[in-house]
Amino acid sequence: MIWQLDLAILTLVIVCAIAAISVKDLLGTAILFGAYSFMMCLLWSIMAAVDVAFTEASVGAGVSTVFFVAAVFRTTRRTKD
Amino acid sequence: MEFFLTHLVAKYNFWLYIILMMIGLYAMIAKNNLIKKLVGMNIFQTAIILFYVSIGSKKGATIPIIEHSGKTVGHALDPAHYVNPLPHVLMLTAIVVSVSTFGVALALAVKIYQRYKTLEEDEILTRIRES
Amino acid sequence: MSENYPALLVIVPLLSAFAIYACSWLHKKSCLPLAITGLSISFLISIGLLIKVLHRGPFSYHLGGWTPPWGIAYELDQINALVLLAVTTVALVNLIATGKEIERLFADRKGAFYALYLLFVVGLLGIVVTGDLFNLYVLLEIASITGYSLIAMGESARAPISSLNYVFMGTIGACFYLLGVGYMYIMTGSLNMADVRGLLPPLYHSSAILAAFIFCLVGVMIKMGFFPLHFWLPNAYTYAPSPAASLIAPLMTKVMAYVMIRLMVSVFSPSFVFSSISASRGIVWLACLAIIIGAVMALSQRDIRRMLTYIIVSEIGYIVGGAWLGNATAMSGAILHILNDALMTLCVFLAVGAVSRKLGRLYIEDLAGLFKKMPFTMAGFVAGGISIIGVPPTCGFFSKWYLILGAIEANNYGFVAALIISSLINVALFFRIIETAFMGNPHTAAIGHEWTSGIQEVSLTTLVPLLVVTTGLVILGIFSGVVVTQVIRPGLTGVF
Amino acid sequence: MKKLALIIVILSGALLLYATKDFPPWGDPTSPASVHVSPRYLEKSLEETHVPNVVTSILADYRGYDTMFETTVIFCAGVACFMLLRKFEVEQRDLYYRHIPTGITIHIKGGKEIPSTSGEFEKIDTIWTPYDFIINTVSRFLVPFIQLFALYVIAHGHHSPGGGFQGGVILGASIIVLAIGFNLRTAVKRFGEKIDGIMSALGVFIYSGVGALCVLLGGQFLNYGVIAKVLPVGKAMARSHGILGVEIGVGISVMAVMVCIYNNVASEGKYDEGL
Repeated sequence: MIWQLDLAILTLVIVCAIAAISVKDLLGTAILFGAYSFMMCLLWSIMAAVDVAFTEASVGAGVSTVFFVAAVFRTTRRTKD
Repeated sequence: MEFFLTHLVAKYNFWLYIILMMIGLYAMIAKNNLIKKLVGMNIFQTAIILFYVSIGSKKGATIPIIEHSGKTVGHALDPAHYVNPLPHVLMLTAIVVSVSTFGVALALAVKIYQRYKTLEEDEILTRIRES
Repeated sequence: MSENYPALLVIVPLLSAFAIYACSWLHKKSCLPLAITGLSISFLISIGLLIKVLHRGPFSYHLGGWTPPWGIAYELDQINALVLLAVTTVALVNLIATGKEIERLFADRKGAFYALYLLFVVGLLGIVVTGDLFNLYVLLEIASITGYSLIAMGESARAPISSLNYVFMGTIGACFYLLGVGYMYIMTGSLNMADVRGLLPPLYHSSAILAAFIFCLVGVMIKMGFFPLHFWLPNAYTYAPSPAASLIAPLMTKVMAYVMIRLMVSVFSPSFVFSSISASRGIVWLACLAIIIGAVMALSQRDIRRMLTYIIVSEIGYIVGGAWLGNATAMSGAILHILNDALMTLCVFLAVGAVSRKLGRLYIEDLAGLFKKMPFTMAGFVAGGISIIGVPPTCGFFSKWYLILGAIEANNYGFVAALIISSLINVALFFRIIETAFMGNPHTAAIGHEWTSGIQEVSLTTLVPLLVVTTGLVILGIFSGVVVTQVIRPGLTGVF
Repeated sequence: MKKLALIIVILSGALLLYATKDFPPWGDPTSPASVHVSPRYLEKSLEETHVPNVVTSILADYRGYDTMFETTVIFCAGVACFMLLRKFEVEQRDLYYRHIPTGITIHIKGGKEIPSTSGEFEKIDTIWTPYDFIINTVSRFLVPFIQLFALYVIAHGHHSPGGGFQGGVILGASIIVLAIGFNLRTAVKRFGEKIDGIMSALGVFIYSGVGALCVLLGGQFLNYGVIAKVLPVGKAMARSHGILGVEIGVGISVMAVMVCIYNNVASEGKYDEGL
């Protein structure tokens, strides 16, 4: 494991998580949430959990982001917080 | 201080999952928008998955796919060379569960929006009180 | 075949759920018969299992042929065989009673409704019978996801929002449980309940195991609506469609209460639960608070179904309090109360569902004069009410009796007082309703429904199951001594 | 509310930190989790199931019962989305058509339709019209490759990361790509709602059916070893085939459910126009 890479990804995960819940546009939340999932997937592949990483890449970063965007499209992008 | 540092470094993955989990929990309690709460819920779930995956890791071990030539394993297999596969299996299930919950919750959010034309919790509550 | 009963118990309704959903696209009429067949087979198997357990004693079933802790095992003992029987009975009776209502409310999506109904039952059966901590989590999520969607189908505009709140609370609960299991796994390396029980004693002093226990407990308590964490429950159960309400309200909270007892008894040992944690007295006090506050909140409601949901909060207080008093009498009272409460809640919810089908909404004043119009339905409702109050021939009395005996044995007079106070409040509650229904004049009711002269009962398919449940209340009451001495006590040997 | 949330969060964080104290250090090969149950899987998986990917063999065999319910959870989500959102009654509203040869858009008020037999007109979405030649062509070319990759992931799950679940999601994604690149109607025409519903039930039915087959052959539920009685292979190889069977079931079910959730959420259950 390369610890510099690990540290960078750990930081990015936390940044993405905070950004996803604080950005004031739900479409932005959707994309940041996808990025968060993808960072998580990288973290797991570093920890040698390849199957989990594969699933997270296809489900968390892929399909659930699509569902999310579809739901935002059908509801609203507006959010107060 | 020395002790604290070694403690911190040895278990930093366990600390990270706590931070993520608390971010998720905070979003679920404090946010007003239903979709934001949903994102918080998902972060909460992923944090637990991260915790489980951290349980499974071993220093200096490789992915849990066994090297083999043809049908038999040539040498006696040392479990310490491979990471613990059981938490991975459990977390595959947990990821699936979280995406199912996410799908159902999004469907509910769409249904709520059809009725109230908003996703803010306080606005929905005022609308309920008015009717 | 009979050695495969534990698996078939869960698999038969599961397979019929899939068949029903496929059928809903091909041949809609066969949905209800399929559902009833699946649940009936499951009901018969649960009777068979109870008999087998009484004859042979506890046994386990290894799924996939792998011995635990490597594979998943089903553990059957006297107590969970009894709870399984209660779950299948309630599900079957409710399906027969509300089948027509489901066909009417969800004509275009009844296949989906029946499939979710059966999957909910599958989830609960699996939760009760499983011997694996993680398997319990997966089944818990099945029961929850189906529960969320069944609740959200209510006619009221508030159904989806209360269901979404339930999603948030339910997910936090399930995640806490999962986290607790993770803590146990990191400390012991096993997921099988019996194996974990064997590995835990040297670790009882460690903070991680304490945290694991707290997280599992909090997670389960959120799911069962125990007092400070109950605020999702009244809304969710009030706005659910009536066929789903009379399924979910009797079963979900009771099964979660059983899970709590199982965690206390067969994962952690009672010596750890009751002595290492001095909090057990605190939880009993919290349960007293739950009983009183539930009863008082119930008294302040006008909507009858909402009132009943607060009664559920109070009944959960009985069960939790009984389980944490820490002696065998109170524990058997709590387990007996799980069964009784499932039956009583089913009885009152069925009656209320039948009435609200006629009237639309259901406030107390709407019941005026209903005895003249729907005598049998109201008789069922009154019987359920009497049992909730705890009047002797009905079963509610006996479980309260054991709870009070256990509380006296544990020298906890506060709990005795709480039980008596809540019974008195329930008397006030139900006699107010009975008085309105008996004395009032049906024409003064301030709703749009116009009564014509004569008796207007609901259809026989609803009425017969309701009367069966009503007689069941009395029969269970008469035989509760037998149930406790022959079934529950042998199941608790070696625990206390 | 925010202050209360902060207090709750800090309290539970402190409890979690307190519990971390007794954990074995991260990555410790002698921690209980690494020495108690899991070594047996690593040592025996190849011998007992002929599956080198230990995650797959645990997922579908040792703990196959969990995975069956995992697939059931997915199925529940699909059925729940269908039940919550699907609207069968068609409401009258304005329609938009494009005249293909000239590219002129026609707006028809009052819900009258142009019969689909006249090949010159094409129905387009009201809110958003995703008509782009490049996107259409690229997504059409992508679909077969995505599906091929998905089939590889399902079939090769024994030897590499992957398996029924991931493959099923990718298969579902190929249909969703079609729905996004063209429009929802095209995707629904290719992969209809009825087929989708039946397939989602069929997949889980295959899984539990394989398990029930084992009961009929005299073993415990999901004990694939007894399949050796009907297939001309050894016991370990029979387990491997059983795993392949259930993975195919998982793939079918997951694909159908992903498409079902997407269609219902994106079109609010009307199945006419989506994202």
